[in-house]
Amino acid sequence: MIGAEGVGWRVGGAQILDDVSLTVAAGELVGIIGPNGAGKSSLVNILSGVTRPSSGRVTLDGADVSRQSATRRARSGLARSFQTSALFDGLTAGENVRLAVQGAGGSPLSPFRGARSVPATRVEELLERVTMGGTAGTLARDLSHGGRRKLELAMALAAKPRALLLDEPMAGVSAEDVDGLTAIIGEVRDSGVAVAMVEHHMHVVLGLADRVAVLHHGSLLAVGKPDEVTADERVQQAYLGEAL
Amino acid sequence: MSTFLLIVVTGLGLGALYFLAASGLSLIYGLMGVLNFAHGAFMTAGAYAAWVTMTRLPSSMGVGLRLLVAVVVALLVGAIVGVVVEVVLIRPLYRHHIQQVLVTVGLSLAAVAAVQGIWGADPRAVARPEVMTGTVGLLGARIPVDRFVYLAVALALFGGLLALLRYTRLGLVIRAGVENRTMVEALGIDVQRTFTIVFGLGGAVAALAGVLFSQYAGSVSPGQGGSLLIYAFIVVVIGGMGSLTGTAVAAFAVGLVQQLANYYAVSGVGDLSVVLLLALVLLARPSSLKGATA
Amino acid sequence: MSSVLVLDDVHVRYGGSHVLQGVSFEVPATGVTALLGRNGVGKTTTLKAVLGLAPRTGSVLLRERDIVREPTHRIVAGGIGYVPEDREVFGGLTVEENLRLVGPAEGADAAIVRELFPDLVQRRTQRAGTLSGGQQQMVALARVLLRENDLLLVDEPTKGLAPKLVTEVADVLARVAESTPVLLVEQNLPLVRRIADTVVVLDAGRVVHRGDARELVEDQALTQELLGVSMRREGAA
Amino acid sequence: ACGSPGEPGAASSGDASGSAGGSPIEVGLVYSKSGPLATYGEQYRQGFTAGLDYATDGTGEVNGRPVEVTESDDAGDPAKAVAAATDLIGKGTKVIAGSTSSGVALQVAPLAQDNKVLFVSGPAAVDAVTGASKYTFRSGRQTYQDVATAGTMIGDVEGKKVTVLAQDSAFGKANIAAVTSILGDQGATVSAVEVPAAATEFTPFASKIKAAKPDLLFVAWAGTNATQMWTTLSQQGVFDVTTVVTGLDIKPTHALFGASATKIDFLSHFFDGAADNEAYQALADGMEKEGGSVDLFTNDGFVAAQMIVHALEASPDDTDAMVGALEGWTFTGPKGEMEIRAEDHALLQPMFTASLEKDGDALTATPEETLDPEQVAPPVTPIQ
Amino acid sequence: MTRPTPATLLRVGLPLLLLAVLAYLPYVPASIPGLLPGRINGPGSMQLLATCLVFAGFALSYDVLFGRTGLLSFGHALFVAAGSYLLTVSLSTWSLPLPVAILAALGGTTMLALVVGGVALRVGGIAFAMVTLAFAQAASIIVLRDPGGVTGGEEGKALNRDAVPSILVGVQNAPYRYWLALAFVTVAFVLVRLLVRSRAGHAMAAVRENEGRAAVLGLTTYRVKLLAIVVGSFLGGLGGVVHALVLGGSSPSLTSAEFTLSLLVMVVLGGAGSTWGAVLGGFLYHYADARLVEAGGSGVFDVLPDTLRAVLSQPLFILGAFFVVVVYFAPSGLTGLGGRLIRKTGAS
Ligand SMILES: Nc1ncnc2c1ncn2[C@@H]1O[C@H](COP(=O)(O)OP(=O)(O)OP(=O)(O)O)[C@@H](O)[C@H]1O
Ligand SMILES: Nc1ncnc2c1ncn2[C@@H]1O[C@H](COP(=O)(O)OP(=O)(O)OP(=O)(O)O)[C@@H](O)[C@H]1O
Ligand SMILES: [Mg+2]
Ligand SMILES: [Mg+2]
Repeated sequence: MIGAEGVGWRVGGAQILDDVSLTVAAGELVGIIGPNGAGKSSLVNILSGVTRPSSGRVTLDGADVSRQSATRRARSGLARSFQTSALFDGLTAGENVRLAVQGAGGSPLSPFRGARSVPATRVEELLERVTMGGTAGTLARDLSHGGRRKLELAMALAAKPRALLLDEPMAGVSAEDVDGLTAIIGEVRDSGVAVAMVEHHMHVVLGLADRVAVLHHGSLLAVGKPDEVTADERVQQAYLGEAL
Repeated sequence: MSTFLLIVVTGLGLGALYFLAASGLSLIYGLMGVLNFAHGAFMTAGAYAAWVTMTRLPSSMGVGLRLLVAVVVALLVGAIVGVVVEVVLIRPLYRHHIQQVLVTVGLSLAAVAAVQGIWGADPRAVARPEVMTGTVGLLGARIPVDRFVYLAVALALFGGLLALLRYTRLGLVIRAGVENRTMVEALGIDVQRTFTIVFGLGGAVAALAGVLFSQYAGSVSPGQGGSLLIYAFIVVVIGGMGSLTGTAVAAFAVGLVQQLANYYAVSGVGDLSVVLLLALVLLARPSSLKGATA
Repeated sequence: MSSVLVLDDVHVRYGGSHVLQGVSFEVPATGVTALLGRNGVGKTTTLKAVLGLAPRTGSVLLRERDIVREPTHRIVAGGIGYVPEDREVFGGLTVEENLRLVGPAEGADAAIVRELFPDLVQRRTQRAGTLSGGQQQMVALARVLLRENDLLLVDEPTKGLAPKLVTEVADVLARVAESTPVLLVEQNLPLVRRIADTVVVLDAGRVVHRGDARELVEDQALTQELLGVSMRREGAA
Repeated sequence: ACGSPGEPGAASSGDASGSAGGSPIEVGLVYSKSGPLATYGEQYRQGFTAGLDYATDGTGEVNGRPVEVTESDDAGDPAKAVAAATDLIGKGTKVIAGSTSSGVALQVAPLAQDNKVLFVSGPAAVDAVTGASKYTFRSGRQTYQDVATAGTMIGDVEGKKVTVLAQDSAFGKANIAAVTSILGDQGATVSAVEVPAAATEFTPFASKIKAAKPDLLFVAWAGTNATQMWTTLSQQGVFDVTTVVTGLDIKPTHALFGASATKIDFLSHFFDGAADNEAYQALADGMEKEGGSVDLFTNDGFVAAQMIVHALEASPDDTDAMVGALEGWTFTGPKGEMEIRAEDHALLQPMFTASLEKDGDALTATPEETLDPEQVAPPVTPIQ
Repeated sequence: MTRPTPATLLRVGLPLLLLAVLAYLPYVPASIPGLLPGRINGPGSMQLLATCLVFAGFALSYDVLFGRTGLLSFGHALFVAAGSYLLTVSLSTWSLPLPVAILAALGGTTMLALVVGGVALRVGGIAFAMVTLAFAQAASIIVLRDPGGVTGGEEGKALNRDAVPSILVGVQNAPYRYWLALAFVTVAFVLVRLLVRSRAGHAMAAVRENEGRAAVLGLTTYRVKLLAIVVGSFLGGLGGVVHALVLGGSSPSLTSAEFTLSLLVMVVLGGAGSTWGAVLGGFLYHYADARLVEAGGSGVFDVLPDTLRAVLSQPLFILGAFFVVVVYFAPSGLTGLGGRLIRKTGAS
């Protein structure tokens, strides 16, 4: 569904990513883990089109989309969330979601279609799905940190994407909500979406992922079933330590 | 050959004036992210302060001496105006960049009108010492001496400002404060005072530019600062928004292009050519303009 | 046992919303005090209220001195170190410049930083904005460790850190707490159990529980009630 | 001019101006009280007051009815002038004077024509006001007369090289066109150096002029950067190679010529000491009363008042009668003998040449020659 | 269809009521001394109100860029001037009939917006502002140079009276020009309202808030911004056309940097990103500009010391200072302030 083929990225003389190949199939969830600075977000950026790789290609449905803009890719069904929430701060949570729906649907810029052609029920439903029901009228900038994370996820889901890239969706989410969000992401995967998720909460990754990819210094250290990967000594050494 | 030399030297002199006008602007923009539309008013304030000082001083004093005193007074006035504007108008709006720009817009409108109300719309002649009006013969060209003065002042200013930013803690604090003022405070540093200093400095530099420009023009008028401001803006943009070195390079480039175009192309193409230069830079290297937002 | 920080009936209002509704608690002069609660209950706001970054009323005593009326920079200079929730490093400055802002990188504290975050030393000249999320978190931590403090306010320091680093950060905090009291906001209960001595739990802008850290974390019914979780599952990770 | 009931814009009742004897005659002055031309405007206004006093023998009345002058500020902005004129005309004013700036004159003139109102343009020099419409007159000189005056300064023009240094604007272009047509027709080779009005550096232009070595350099410049231009011309030695002519502006600007002041030959429309007759004396006395002194545009105000009083004497409210009275009228203004040419309402008037002389720190204008109206009369541009 | 709620009634009814009142003004012979010159339906007042309305429309058009999309453009004057000059020049120099001239003016302005916008949008933020300023400056230089004698240089260009319907000419016809201006504002108001509530309008808000994020959602930000510029410029150009008709000509002050700045002032004065704000800001700005000139000359300041009086009699000083005060104390503009007051009194 979505994949990287031999992707490399150099910036300012440093090789951030080196020959990374990873494909996520429809209905599959791949967890991407690795130490801080390993290049996980960079990979997500390249897959979503926010940055251009210096070598290799990105494919979507088998087609080479390396030269397509982030906008184009989003329109073809690729959604993502950001590690540090990137929201429309001056708009309400509801409007944020509505824009996300609109961006993915047809004629997103039409001056002839009312913004409310996105039904309010759909907006409310999406917010409720991330346990944010009733906040549709709150300005995004006034949400608490966790609220922002959840909104970020709702926006990614709003597009009814076929492929979803999540960059640390659980960071800062209170322990209470982690389970709920985990379940949502699982449902999304089960509905046939290809999901790649960067996450440091190991229990989330282990509970959800069909496969886990470990990035280390910009290269893939290991890819495989969760238990295989966690058993890998190199992974324990580089990443897990004695986890809390 | 002699004409070419003349055109080049006067072009450099013009560039020096542009740099003087733009450096204060670039300083404040680069460090505080405030595009100061009142910069023209600061220049006008400096020019009028100097003019008033020179007319008040006894004419028994030599013109040169009166000018020196006037420059000192203008620098003080510029610094005070800068500080007052920062403390009273800019500081309370520090979370709102656009509002800060807007306040300076309002200020620039009001200031020009105020000067016009007090001293009238007509230009007033300023006294100039012999040095500033004379010429020297160089390879057959009659080169006005004042251009060398502007060049010297511009170079000295450039060096001084660069050193301030590169080698002082003040420079560091300012750069951090521009990005995230709250966090700098949360690190225990008094940002406000730093910003006030920057504005005062910007005001003083603007006033200096104002005095020198009024010497150059031979008169002061309410709109004088504003007329120079457009060029200062263009120079700051071409120079990469807030980079001092870029500003210097751009200032001299704009001065030279304008002069050369005015002589070698059709008369009057020079001013348009500056706008053209901006468009060219923009089309060729748009990324260079996004520049120092940080 | 004396308290380094005492909050008494602190209120914070943002426009129409009353975010803190009379928060009172004390931070003992030693060890780690954990401030817990669900998303949006006002944990960050509490820290900001102490620092003067949020509009507050009530009384905040730092070493018996009321600081409610002081400007932020003076409060901080008076001995509080702050690691904000969103890292807030200066993206346009290099790593070194970020650290130099606080003071010269020398002395014993500098050694801790070097030992703890060797990566940063290596990336001295990189612009902090291009650091990875975890690397930025390290800069934010290192920034406060470079100076003597009476109290550290640390807001979710392990958010986005790799598991291995989480352990390391926990160790650092524990070590720091030996000499400097720490008020820590954290979602990671195992970590709280490991390093915190006391806990304060907030809900809807009020303190709903105060007590010993271990007692709370191990009382599954109580954590379930106050925080909506218990530690069984995390323990498995 | 009031509509039937229910028509938009109609007054409800009895608001229409009655023309009973003794009620005041309204005259509107739309001029620059503020804005860049405020000084010109003030001179004009003072001159007008003096002129009204003179023309009505101190009574301020025409045929027993007081003349009531309503002043409006246009701040030099045509839009404001149009608004002010509309307001005045709407209130029944039949005579409008003023227009310090050419832009204002050109936009108020059509308004006067549309509404059949007498319009006496003021200091605005643009040639196009002459012959603009049946209802438009002027009380000052026009560009053509300036240029023709300059032409007289090099004696026989035939075969001479003339260069015009002008602003790259309508004002400059008009001057270039005038020089080309007047002096070119007399056999001179005319070339032009056009400079952006906002130019800051004049060396390239001075170099070009010096290289061309013309017999006459005609400078048409109005603006705040004049001093810089004169300094540069002087520095580059332009005065050493040619005769430099320009128009003499108002007194406060004399200092702006800097060191070049005494080297320039001036043409002048009017200045303190340009002429001497009864009207001039009346103007000088009037100006003293107003706390000013005789200067360039005081004449235009004075003459405007003379013309308006003459028109009102013919009829206080029939504009066509006013026009009829003014067409072909000859009279004595502060400058001397004037004639309103019937065909196009050009104001034929004497012109002057002058020089500036240093008098301690100050500069005073000294008359050189007075030119007959015919010598500088513009060609007829009949009203369509 | 659902039954209209009181809120919608208020939202639709109030503007309609206001429109009706404004449309009826030319039949009101009463006078409001001090506020308007002479009676309300007198030519002076009508002309003043008409110009104020045109300015309200200008502000509306600029708000599409600034308030709605977050584009700080300093070149908007260019498009207003283009509309105005294209009309006067088509009528007099090219002798086109009025409808064709209007189409030419609007078409020309839109084309210009596409080109200028297309180039300037290669950069963002303050650089965008400066680039648009440079374009406007170039246009200003060109207009002042009077190429081929078509623009009339600094003297401006009077409207060819024979080419426009006689109902728009002449002082007594001021009410018709007033209605024309009112029609223009109404059209602009409705268009902007529709735009804002459309998907495109929402996308504009997204770009204003967080451009990078909008791109990843599948919104082509370049196109969104270009659309804003084109729509804003079209309305601005239309305003230019109406301005020329109402004032009987084009003047180069429309191309000046001051005019562009004043557009910004109007929008912020009323409240950026609010239709009513723009309308109010534009209207008040011109009203104050026009009336303060009168106040300065009328001697109301005579009691003050000389210097102060000289300063206060400058309309721009008062406007500038007032603007600073508004930005300072009511950052969301006069409408925002009004809203806040209403909420406050409602709450207490
Ligand atoms: N523009 C840049 N210039 C230099 N180095 C860069 C740049 N952008 C990213 N890097 C470096 O690339 C590496 C990978 O960054 P990335 O954000 O992908 O890490 P990550 O795996 O997501 O880490 P984390 O888990 O901490 O978020 C980091 O070491 C970072 O410093
Ligand atoms: N500037 C603000 N204006 C209005 N409301 C705000 C503002 N900042 C925070 N809030 C609200 O105050 C409440 C508390 O926010 P705070 O950030 O303190 O929560 P928190 O406990 O730190 O949550 P999290 O675990 O998600 O970080 C939230 O409901 C939030 O929406
Ligand atoms: Mg990352
Ligand atoms: Mg928080």
